[in-house]
Amino acid sequence: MDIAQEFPIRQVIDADGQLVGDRSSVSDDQVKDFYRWLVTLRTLDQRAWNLQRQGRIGTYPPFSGQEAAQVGAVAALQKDDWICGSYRDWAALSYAGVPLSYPLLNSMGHAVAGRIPDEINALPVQVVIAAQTLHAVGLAWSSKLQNQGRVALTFFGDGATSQGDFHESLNLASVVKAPVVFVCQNNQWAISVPISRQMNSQTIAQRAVAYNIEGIRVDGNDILAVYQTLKDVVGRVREGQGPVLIEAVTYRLGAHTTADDPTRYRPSEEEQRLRYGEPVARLRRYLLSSGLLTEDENKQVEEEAKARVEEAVQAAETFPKGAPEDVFNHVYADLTPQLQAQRAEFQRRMQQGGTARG
Amino acid sequence: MDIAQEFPIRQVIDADGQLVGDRSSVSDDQVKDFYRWLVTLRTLDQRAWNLQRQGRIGTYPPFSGQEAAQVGAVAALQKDDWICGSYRDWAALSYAGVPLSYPLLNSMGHAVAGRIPDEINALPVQVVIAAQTLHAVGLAWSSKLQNQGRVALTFFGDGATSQGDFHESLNLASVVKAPVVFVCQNNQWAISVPISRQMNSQTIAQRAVAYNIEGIRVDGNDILAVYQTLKDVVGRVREGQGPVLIEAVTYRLGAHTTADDPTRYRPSEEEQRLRYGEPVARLRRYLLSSGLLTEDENKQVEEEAKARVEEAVQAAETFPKGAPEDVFNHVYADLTPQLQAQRAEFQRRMQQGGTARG
Amino acid sequence: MANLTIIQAINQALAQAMEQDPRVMVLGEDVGKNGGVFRATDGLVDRFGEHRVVDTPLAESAIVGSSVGLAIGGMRPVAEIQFFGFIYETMDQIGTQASRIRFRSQGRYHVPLVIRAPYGGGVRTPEIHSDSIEAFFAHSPGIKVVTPSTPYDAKGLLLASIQDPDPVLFIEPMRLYRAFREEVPEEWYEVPLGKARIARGGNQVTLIAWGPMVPVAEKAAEQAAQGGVSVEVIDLRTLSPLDVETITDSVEKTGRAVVVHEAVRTGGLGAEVAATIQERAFLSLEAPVMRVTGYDTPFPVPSVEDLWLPDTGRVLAAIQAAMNY
Amino acid sequence: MANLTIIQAINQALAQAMEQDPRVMVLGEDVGKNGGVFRATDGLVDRFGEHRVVDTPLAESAIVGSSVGLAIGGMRPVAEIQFFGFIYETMDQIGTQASRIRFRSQGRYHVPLVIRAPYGGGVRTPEIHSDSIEAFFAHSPGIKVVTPSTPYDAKGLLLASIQDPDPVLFIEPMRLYRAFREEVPEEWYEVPLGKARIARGGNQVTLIAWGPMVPVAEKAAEQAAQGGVSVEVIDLRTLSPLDVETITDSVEKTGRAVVVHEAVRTGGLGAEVAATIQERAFLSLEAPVMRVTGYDTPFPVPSVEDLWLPDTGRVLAAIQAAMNY
Ligand SMILES: Cc1ncc(C[n+]2csc(CCOP(=O)(O)OP(=O)(O)O)c2C)c(N)n1
Ligand SMILES: Cc1ncc(C[n+]2csc(CCOP(=O)(O)OP(=O)(O)O)c2C)c(N)n1
Ligand SMILES: [Mg+2]
Ligand SMILES: [Mg+2]
Repeated sequence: MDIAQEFPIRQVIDADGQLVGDRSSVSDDQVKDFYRWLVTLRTLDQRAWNLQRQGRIGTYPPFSGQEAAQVGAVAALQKDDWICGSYRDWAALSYAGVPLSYPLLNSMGHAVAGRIPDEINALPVQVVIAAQTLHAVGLAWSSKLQNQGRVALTFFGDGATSQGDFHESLNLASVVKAPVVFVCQNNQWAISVPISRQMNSQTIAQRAVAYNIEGIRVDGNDILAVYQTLKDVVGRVREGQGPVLIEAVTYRLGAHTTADDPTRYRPSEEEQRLRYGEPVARLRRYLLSSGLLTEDENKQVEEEAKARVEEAVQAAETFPKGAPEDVFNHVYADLTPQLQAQRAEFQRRMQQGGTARG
Repeated sequence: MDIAQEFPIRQVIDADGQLVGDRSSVSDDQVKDFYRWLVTLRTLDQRAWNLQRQGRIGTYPPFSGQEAAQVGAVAALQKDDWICGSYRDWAALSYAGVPLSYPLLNSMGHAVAGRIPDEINALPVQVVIAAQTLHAVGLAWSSKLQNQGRVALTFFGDGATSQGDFHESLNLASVVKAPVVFVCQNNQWAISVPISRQMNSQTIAQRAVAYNIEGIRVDGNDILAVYQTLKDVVGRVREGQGPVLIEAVTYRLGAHTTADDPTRYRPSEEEQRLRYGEPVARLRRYLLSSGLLTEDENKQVEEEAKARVEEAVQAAETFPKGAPEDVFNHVYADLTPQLQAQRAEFQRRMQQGGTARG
Repeated sequence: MANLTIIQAINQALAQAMEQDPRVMVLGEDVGKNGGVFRATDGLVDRFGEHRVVDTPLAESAIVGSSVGLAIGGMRPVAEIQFFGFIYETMDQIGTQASRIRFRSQGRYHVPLVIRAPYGGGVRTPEIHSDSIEAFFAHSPGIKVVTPSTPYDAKGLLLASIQDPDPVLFIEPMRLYRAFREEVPEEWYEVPLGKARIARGGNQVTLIAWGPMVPVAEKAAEQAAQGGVSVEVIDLRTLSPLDVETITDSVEKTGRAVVVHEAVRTGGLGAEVAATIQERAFLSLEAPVMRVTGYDTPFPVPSVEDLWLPDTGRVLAAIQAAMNY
Repeated sequence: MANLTIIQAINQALAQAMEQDPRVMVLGEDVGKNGGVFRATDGLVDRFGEHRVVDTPLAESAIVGSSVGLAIGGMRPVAEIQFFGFIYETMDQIGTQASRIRFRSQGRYHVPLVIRAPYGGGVRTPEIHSDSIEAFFAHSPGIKVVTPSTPYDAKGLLLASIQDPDPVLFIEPMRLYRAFREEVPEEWYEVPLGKARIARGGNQVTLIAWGPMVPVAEKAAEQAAQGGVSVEVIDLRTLSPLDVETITDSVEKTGRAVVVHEAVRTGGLGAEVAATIQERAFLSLEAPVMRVTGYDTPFPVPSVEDLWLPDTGRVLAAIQAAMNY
């Protein structure tokens, strides 16, 4: 079997910003809207990095380089579809409607960041690698059982494909024909482990063969390719064809998190080389060269992005701290006698100013 | 991709006992020796079933139908290769040299059944589905690291392929190029769950594609196909080509265990139909029709088998009971203070005749 | 009212829950046509169809993990783990997922999931099948742990567990499945979670047990009574959250306590019960809280298990030790 | 002798073990070029090569499960689980496999495997990363559980763990990794498993702690001393098997005990310690054994963790309560 031939990488706009595929199903306005989102999210991500460096937020996992994969996929969903992502998928959640302040609040250690606003059907970001893929199967299955017509889309990394839960998810989804779209953001690294060490296979898409489901490779830095592919796939999945595995080939432009130092393990040559085709620059090249956007308009987009991000920073930094005793309130629907007693003791301590740590 | 074409079922002797492939690498003596083993093991298995029905042993998991897959695979190994199987793989262990009394002792609840005799490199039978596949990867890897030239062969069922550990095994083995041979005995049932409900794929062999390793389907009821295929594979694995996944297509002729009642969930029509090609009858047909065995010789084989099995039953039934306090002795290399105290208390109880349960 | 065994009471509870609420579904290995290896789900697939009674692939993490999604998505899954010893495979999906979704999402989502599993010894199972590891889950916030010891409680506790908005681990004493029968009302009733049951009144020693050890405790109490010692037997029923009040009240009255469990001694739930009693009823205690438990070894092979498991003799010895302290 | 942090002491121990014994290998996620996310394995791949310092795929069950095979096959694997909270993924391979191979094979095989993992709070990690679930493993026969609180012990206990013929779970207090330095001998030495350390002498209250809570306990003891109360601090070092003798001896002397741990209270190892003390030293006890622990909730978000974790104030309050009982 010729894997490269079975699983070609779908592309609409190449790294140089040249249109190399069909984008007829995406309007100019939609493309420009995507661009505004990508610029905004990139701005947010870089700002978050700096805030961490200034000690204003805690550990932060940047998504720079992966905006197209996340936004393009979510754009293909309907409002009440489910999104189950991981710690790096704040671009997806933001595009879905979660306030831009949430990723910051998350890194500031605010519990509220786990409370996705009610109108958005997304799970809180997942820390345990691949665990969310099973939740997506269950959500999709529940939609099928209740005839809700909802699809569940789950994001996960290349590293996540090594986990047992990933395998169990795909197999179960295939068996019960759950309407799940599995979107792997193959950013080529799992912290310091390159994909070549994560697996001995050329692609992630080929894993679909094991489960007799469709597997597709798409250029994850090309938002039009991602969006169009997903649009088609989500439609078919919704109609009942069963789960699909998408491999969005992308690149983690920076560190794994603000606590990571990639110079320890990966050549900066690679970073330089792969940076060129990254999603924001690529789309900008396309828009400018095709005349859909002028340099002036671009400036404006960037200004607007900065302003939106500034608002988000403000919102996060002025966000009221949750009451510490909230920690007791969401363990069960009702406080157990133990938790009741413990909360009372805790509150007494707080009242006595018992906040000092020794 | 045409799965049936990519993964044809290899066969040497068909269900009717006709030679349909090449058996040039197997001598007549070897074929007859295989036959003697298959008959002996089948006799043992049926005897065990009856012993359980008579209340002389506890729960027993019959391997009838799977003798060819187990014996053929083990026959392809060298003496110091590793074998890591599950509860149903006593045919494999017996052929490897474990006394025929051990499967009986196991079902009689004797701890000794876990102590594989020193000269055989096999792990005790595994109860937790798919757990042994990871041990095989580690054993094979350790052989590679120590340049021992040993291969590890692991048996598991069709149901086991759904487990996360199965996936993690194949991926890790492929990445570190561990000399493992993964042998799935696809007996088409996992207790009451048919393979069609276990997975939505036509074959188990195709899962190899996910890991970029070789996947082979073989008729698991055809000992010559199994043996010749494994002989070739084990050789290549030993030389360093990396792991291989074998799907031995077979059939569980009887119940899952003596505690199971297959009439609850599978049509007896299926049992009837698939019984015809079972390994012992098939090989007998071949041997008789090709003149390698006369009816008289066959009788003698059967008599010898009965005698060997009778010896095994005797051995098991006269096997001395282990000292109950042995339960404390193999938890750690040395008794912890806790275990020392507990063993002493236990021994006091035993001395006081404290065996009655209330 | 019918005279039912525990397994029948469970089967009836499942059927009633599915009848009453279309969101309730059953999933697990062999729960469909086979009706479960112990027949807990016998007949359900015929009544409720393959979409609500689902034979899953052989993958416990998937059973629990997908159930988390099913529950969030509006279903009320009742997942079966074929034997409690295989729940190790699901520790992540239980410990970091099912039990933390409410917390992680600050109440936006919750997981009304019941995980059923047979447990305990006395049935001559192969290795692992008889493990008692309830202590892991009692140490895991966000999940409740429930275990019946009678047919009446089996039905009532299971219905309460299915109604509960949070994940409940419902472990069933294998050896009691068919050990005896009891009158069980046909109609729906719930035995509230979090409340222990005084299985027998007494005033000199408090005996605390659950699941498979309750009959052993009762028998020991019976024999102690013949020897003139009055023993109160508490069947915990819910292991998490513990009914500390019932335990404490009893020990304040009796002044002596013995905890009995099958699980290995070190770190078993008996330790928590003992620690709690000495915290709450220190001044009432005439003797240390005694523990009668499995030994600190893996569950042994069938030829040894009867000797390894706590029995009335060992419980009586502990009662005596407490009396003579 | 060099002045080392805990993380440096661990790194040195690993290097020495690998130098001395070619069977010792290190495997886990990011342990190679990256040297581990906390740098415990820094430099090892350069010295010992990619075959002995192995970046595995992202699959914890595979890390432990293949290590079981490696160990049986003659290697001495030291596996790293990146954070203790991810060990849930390996509960089956630890609980039913690594820890039972000796038992299952009746001594034919054994598993000399060390599983290292950073644990505990105070470092503002995301969810799950700070979990303290040592109690699960202390309740699992066949594996030992070890945790250092000082650089000297870190090296000596790790070397002893690597030498041990049985599986050892070696959990490392994240927040102490670089908290302070101590003289650590260059040469090989072992701190024996199963022996607690009297971190500070005293005769009115026994304070029992381990890992990250040892400095908190010491500080509380210091402050109590200023208030005129003499506190003995025991650093357990090995959590399984427990050094019951050292604990009992101390409490028989002091008559009061307080256990401190980060793990959630219910079913934590503190329960076992308390249960054991009241069994062994009942008549010496002037007050119930007190527990100062994490609350019965999941480990909270960073903005709350300092308030949630036991601190000197809470420990002091317990000491006072024990004194005033
Ligand atoms: C079960 C589990 N193991 C380990 C970790 C620690 N960890 C966090 S991110 C990460 C790498 C993930 O790589 P990948 O799946 O490719 O996602 P990416 O970070 O590249 O988005 C690891 C090992 C974890 N969070 N969960
Ligand atoms: C982890 C785990 N889950 C469940 C079981 C209970 N169980 C024992 S055998 C079996 C079916 C196994 O099917 P398969 O892998 O096809 O092997 P076979 O029995 O057909 O040889 C199940 C579910 C188990 N032993 N281990
Ligand atoms: Mg990645
Ligand atoms: Mg099978």
